[in-house]
Amino acid sequence: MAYFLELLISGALTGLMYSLVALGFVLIYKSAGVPNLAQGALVMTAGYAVWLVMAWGLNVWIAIPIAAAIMFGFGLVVERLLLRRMVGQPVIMVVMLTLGLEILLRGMVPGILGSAPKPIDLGIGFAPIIIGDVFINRTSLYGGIVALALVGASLLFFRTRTGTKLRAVSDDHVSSWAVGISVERAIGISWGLAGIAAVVAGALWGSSQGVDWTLSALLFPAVAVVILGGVDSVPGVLVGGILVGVLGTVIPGYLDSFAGGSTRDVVTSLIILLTIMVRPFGIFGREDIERI
Amino acid sequence: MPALILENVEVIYDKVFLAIKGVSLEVGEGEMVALLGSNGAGKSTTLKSISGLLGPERGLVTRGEIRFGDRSILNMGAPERVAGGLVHVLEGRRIFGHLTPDENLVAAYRGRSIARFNELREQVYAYFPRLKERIKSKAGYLSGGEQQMLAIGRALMTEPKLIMLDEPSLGLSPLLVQEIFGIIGTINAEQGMSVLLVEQNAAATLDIVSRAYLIEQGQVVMSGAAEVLKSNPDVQDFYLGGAEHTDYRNVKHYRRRKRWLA
Amino acid sequence: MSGDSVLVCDNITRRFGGVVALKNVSVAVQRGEIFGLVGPNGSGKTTLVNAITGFYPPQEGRITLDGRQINGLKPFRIASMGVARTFQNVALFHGMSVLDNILMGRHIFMKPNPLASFFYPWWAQKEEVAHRRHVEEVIDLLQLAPARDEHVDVIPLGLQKRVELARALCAEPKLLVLDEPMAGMNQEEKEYMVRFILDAQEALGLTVLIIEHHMDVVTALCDRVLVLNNGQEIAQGPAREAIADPRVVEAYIGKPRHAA
Amino acid sequence: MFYRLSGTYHTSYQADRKLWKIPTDRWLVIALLVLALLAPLFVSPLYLGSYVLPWVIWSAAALSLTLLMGLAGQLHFGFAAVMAIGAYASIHLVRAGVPFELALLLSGLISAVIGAIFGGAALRVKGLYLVMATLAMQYLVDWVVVNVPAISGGAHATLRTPAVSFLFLPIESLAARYWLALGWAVLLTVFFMNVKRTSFGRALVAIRDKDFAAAVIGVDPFKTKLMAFFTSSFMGGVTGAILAFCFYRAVTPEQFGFNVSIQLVAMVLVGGLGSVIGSWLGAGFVLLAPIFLTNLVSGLAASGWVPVSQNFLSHLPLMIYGAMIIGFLLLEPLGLAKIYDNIRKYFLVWPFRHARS
Amino acid sequence: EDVKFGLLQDFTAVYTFVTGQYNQGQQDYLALANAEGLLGEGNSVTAIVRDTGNQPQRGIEAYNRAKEEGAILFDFLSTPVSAAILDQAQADKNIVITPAHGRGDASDGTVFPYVFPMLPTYWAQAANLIEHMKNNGGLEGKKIAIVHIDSPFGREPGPILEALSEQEGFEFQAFPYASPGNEQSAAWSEVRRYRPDYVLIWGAGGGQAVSVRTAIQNGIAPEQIHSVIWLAETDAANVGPQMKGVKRFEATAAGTDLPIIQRIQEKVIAAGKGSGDQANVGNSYYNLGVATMAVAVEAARLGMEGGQPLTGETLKAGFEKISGFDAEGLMPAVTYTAEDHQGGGAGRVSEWDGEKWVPVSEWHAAYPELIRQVIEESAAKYKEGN
Ligand SMILES: Nc1ncnc2c1ncn2[C@@H]1O[C@H](COP(=O)(O)OP(=O)(O)OP(=O)(O)O)[C@@H](O)[C@H]1O
Ligand SMILES: Nc1ncnc2c1ncn2[C@@H]1O[C@H](COP(=O)(O)OP(=O)(O)OP(=O)(O)O)[C@@H](O)[C@H]1O
Ligand SMILES: [Mg+2]
Ligand SMILES: [Mg+2]
Repeated sequence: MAYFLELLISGALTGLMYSLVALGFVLIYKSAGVPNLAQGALVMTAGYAVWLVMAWGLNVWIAIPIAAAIMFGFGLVVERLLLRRMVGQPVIMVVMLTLGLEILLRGMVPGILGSAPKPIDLGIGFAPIIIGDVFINRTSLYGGIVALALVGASLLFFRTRTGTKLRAVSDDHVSSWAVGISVERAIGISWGLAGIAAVVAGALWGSSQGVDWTLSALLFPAVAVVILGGVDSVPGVLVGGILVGVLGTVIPGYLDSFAGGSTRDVVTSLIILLTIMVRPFGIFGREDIERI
Repeated sequence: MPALILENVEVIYDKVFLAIKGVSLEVGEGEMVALLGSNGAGKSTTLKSISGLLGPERGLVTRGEIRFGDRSILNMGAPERVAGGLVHVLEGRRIFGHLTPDENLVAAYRGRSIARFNELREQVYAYFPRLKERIKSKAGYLSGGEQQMLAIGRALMTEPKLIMLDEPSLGLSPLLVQEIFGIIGTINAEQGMSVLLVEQNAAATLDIVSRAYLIEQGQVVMSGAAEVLKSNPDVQDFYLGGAEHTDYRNVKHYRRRKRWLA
Repeated sequence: MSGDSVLVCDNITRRFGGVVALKNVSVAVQRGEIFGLVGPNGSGKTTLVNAITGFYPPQEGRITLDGRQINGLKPFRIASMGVARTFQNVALFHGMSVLDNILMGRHIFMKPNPLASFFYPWWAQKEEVAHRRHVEEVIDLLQLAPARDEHVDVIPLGLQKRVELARALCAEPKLLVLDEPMAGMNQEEKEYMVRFILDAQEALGLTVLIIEHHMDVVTALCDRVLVLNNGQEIAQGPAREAIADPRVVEAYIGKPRHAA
Repeated sequence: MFYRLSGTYHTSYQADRKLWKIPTDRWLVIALLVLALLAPLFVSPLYLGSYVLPWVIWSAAALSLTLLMGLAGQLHFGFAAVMAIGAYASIHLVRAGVPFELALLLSGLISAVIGAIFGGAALRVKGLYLVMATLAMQYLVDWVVVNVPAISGGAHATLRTPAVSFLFLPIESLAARYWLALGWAVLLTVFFMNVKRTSFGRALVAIRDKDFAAAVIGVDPFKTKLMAFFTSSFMGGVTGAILAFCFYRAVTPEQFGFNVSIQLVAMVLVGGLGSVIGSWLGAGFVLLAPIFLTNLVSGLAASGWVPVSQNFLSHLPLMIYGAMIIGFLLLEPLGLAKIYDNIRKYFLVWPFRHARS
Repeated sequence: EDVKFGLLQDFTAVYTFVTGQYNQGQQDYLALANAEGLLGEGNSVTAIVRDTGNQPQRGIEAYNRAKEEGAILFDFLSTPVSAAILDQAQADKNIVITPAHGRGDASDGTVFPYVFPMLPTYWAQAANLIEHMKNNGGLEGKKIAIVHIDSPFGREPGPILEALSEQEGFEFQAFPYASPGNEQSAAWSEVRRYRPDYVLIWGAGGGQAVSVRTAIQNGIAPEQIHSVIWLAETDAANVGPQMKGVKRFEATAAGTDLPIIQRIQEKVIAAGKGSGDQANVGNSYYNLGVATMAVAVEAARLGMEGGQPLTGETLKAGFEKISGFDAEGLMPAVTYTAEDHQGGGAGRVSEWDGEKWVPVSEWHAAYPELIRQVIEESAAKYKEGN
């Protein structure tokens, strides 16, 4: 029972850590209508940014805001150079563009900054929080709390006027222009915000595994999170994250020793497939309105 | 003083397809002008060239000049033009389907003052009381007419000096067409807003506008006061349906050529 | 109802979530007639057509085509039973030429088969050519010959609507359903379209169900009409009589400013 | 000029539907084919073995995928998994004693069946969701291959292809392997062009463009999509087998990983969705451009011309590859096929600039 | 004569954690060899370096091209790429070295005449670590948890543990985690409840740091943790000071206090001919790279003895002449024979003391007969066609 409880808790917390990555995806999708498959690479880049700023000799807590500013700027640049020209293109083009960006970043960032894993020390420490026979990972716990806070902030953000405008942009670029919303700026802001979310994700994940290109592999669980929660739903990030984390921890926790292999990716894949078969728009996602 | 002036505007799509060639027109301040023409004549293209929305369709103004007020707007982006007081109600409504009608209005308001926003919103709901009834449902599920109202209301939220409407009566019931035309007239009269109206429904249009341009195959072929155009035999033949009642069952199979297509 | 009804809808109800888009609507379309469907926006006209063609099957009621029940069947089955339609918002295959679009109308008579496609053997060629003959006749009828090889997305909307009509005609339907075929057309274009519909009906002996907001067209074209409002019937009968009904005038037509 | 449409008339509907309507095009194709057949005689083994051969095979793969993505509009980001199924199936079949020719066919069928099952997801969703579903499929297949030693070949997860012959031609020498691959790729090319002018092909395009409009003229979306997945997976499966037997000759799971799927999509897009010539050009470009550019830069680096670190240098192909994808999408979203088409049109209408007004 | 080695490695995908430093060591050593004229008057050795991104396809292209340019020895440092080229290289009679990454059975020189694993295989590594446990705390009745990445590489030690557990009377259980290993909490919760006496971690790259961290967080003492060769200074930096006490297998000594590294500092680095970041010199993976090239250059030297031109065949002969070579203390003395291409399989265990790796056992080969038996069985299978 304690084992189950521990798996449950650590799964939920890990899931929230995934939510941090997924949040960037949703921010961009909900406000620009762009499915950003480069979010994993963005997290990696952000991790490198935090490390780089720390390498200048700055304290983590100063490094993180600086890195956030850098990544926000980077988001703006991505919009200016790439997405501005993709307005009105079919989804496959946009998907591929972000994948191209992901490949580019995965080459460029480690190519320039080095590919061996880099440390980020957040000073969280190793000692787990122990309740009874249940061990809770501190990094994940803090990550989970941060994730909750960020999701809450995002929820509030989309209630504001700017948020409404961003949602309008994701609906229809051309009519946004027609009523004077700067689609460019909206997309830029959304990428910038996703960049900030990526910094938080990059710092937390980087502190537990080191910063290297494998951070970009977080895209896969993040995709499962957004599919399950709904690609455009902020609360979906939370619920989806917890579910993906819990299922991806509890099931392997019982199955792996029998399967003789790690079943986590299988669970993640099945979550994606089943969600799409049963409820394509996820738990909270909006349906496409198609009028015949 | 004319609010909007187009001089010799030429638009090319996709680098190869010449959609309008040398269109010139004027809309005076507070004036209501119509742009008529058959399908594919280039009406929407003309409007898009004014509102700056050709980009996403790979269109480009390759020649000519567009001025609004005393400024050339050719090099401005679309949002800038809206800020300058030009707004375009797109063909086919295109409201923000996933937002509620209210949010649609919020998204379109550009200023900062909440009081002004509330004022504008009340004005829109006063023009279109039906919208107020559907305030909670997603705009994508509104009926065609309600969506058209929302599109116009949304445009009004930008506090325009000139509003361009692309086929506002498309697919609307006769009653709604009357209603919408009435409201357009009211807005023009009450607020002194200039209106550039693209329409197929020539009969109703020529009744409310003061002047009209006739565009065919990308060129302006005729223009003048509404009254004059109405009495033109060609316009009667091709746009107004000749006499009052058209006997569709007996219309000629082959018609004479349009005179202006030499 | 009369014995020779092509289409009979019996007490159709269709809801979308909380919205009742159609409520107990019944209608029978006679063979050979042009039947009009009118009503305010959002009154459920398109929904009725979608119910007939199988997109949004009614939750209650029964639809029969030539006596066979069709509600519950998939759209493509209903199509192959002889119902063809056009859409309110033009729904052409924009990646194809006009000719290919119209050829698609013959699909129900063809047997698509990957193997045959790969090798394109003589019988596949023969099939193509046979259908092509038929298509060319329709192209002639609707005067589409000059646009035959154009890409559909570069031709004007009016022409696109005509191509859509041609595509529907090629299926040799028992029942042709037209959803606002004249929306966005000016007087001249409307006249052409009416002519084409009449010619096609005459040449092919069609039964037509048409949705239209232009009252002049409706009165000229339709033998009978059904007027819907809020998903319910408010009038049915010969065209001029039905739209002169005061309830229809109030809900739909309004006080005439222009004689239609 | 000689490259002219004028003077070319079609007097029958058949002729109007010919694959190459312009005589010049016809001659061009024949010349290319002859050149391709004779390639082993005049291309050095290095170039034949490491550039031409993989190019031909990947072109076949791109053709298989573009049938699905380009014609039928069903996005697929797990096509490498489909090819993996074909590759592994063919090896195990041959090992079990099935003749190679039959094994190719069967492995194609196995891929087709499994591919179609996964294609089932496509019946509910499209666009982004289909991308995700196929991506999940890629991970699932990968997992099964890696975790079932009976499939991947024991502890080392490496399976060598047994010696085989195709219609009495031993598939051993480079030339023989090349010819087999070429034959398959040409066959697929002809298939593809034929498909485009038949009702099956039109049905695929119809489903892609407007699925509800397709349904209303009697196209069964369910069946058509499944057929698209089935055919395309069949083609992909056989191509996977050819890849294993003619190129790698030892298969490992990495050869069919997620990045390979992405590479395939890149080929299809860079070439131009749904285009035959685009598949060939795209495969060649995506495959070879990073290699040539890297070789160039490392040549420069070796001669001390550009002072870059080893680390940077080795990440260069990845950067070039990513930048290339981005560049194409931004500058010519319709791909190389469109560029080719523009050039061709330019010659067709020369000396005029525009085709219309 | 200019001898060419093809170092066609994975700099951008799964092996990035090692390739950079490893390759740097290789290149620096070759520079040293040229500076010192190790191959004799008028002879030099050049590296052809290319990234393959762990993709067999690009590996094949790079191989063919390097072969065309005259390379006779190849190091792919990538299991899939090596696997894809093995047969071709054998047919071409070109040497492929597979230090610490290739298939273990390639140690059988009778079946793989041109392949040299060169250093202890994963099997030998596992045996070495187990033997270390036996000598430091005993094995009888103990429990070992092997926590490994879920890939063929991660499953490699399985058969050895199987065989040894019978022989030594311990119990073991495998706990796989999904690749690339950035999240392993489920596996470690399970491990904690298994209450192992020793833990064997079998992964690479960032996943290793996660393993050590998560292990410690689950109350496993660092001293209990034993790692495959892929645990280095970078991982220690990632884990932090808590890593003190963790042990790993090593095939070469780490640090700069070695004559050969000193000479590289002097003649290559100081001369400005170093191929990468100076800070890496002396790191585990750097030294590993140096060792591989030291052996290869030695083989080339021996192969050219007598003045014949160096080809794959003569280079193979050169390798098989190497006897008791230890690169001046950088590695255990290795001896290659026509049968044994592993060079004896000796290694040792070292422990992280918070600053550096400190050896805690002597260079030696553990359970050599058992390892040899596994190698031969597997090689025989390969010969049959698997
Ligand atoms: N994005 C585009 N790419 C290429 N050609 C276009 C594009 N948009 C419009 N065209 C062409 O330009 C011409 C003018 O089109 P436009 O939409 O301006 O006509 P319109 O007068 O508004 O017609 P409608 O009554 O159908 O709305 C048409 O021939 C049309 O086919
Ligand atoms: N897919 C759907 N989901 C939810 N509601 C729908 C859907 N389709 C139609 N409706 C609702 O059903 C009602 C009837 O719509 P319908 O499209 O049938 O109207 P219509 O009579 O065709 O109007 P118009 O003349 O504007 O085309 C409307 O209130 C509409 O919002
Ligand atoms: Mg228009
Ligand atoms: Mg309708």
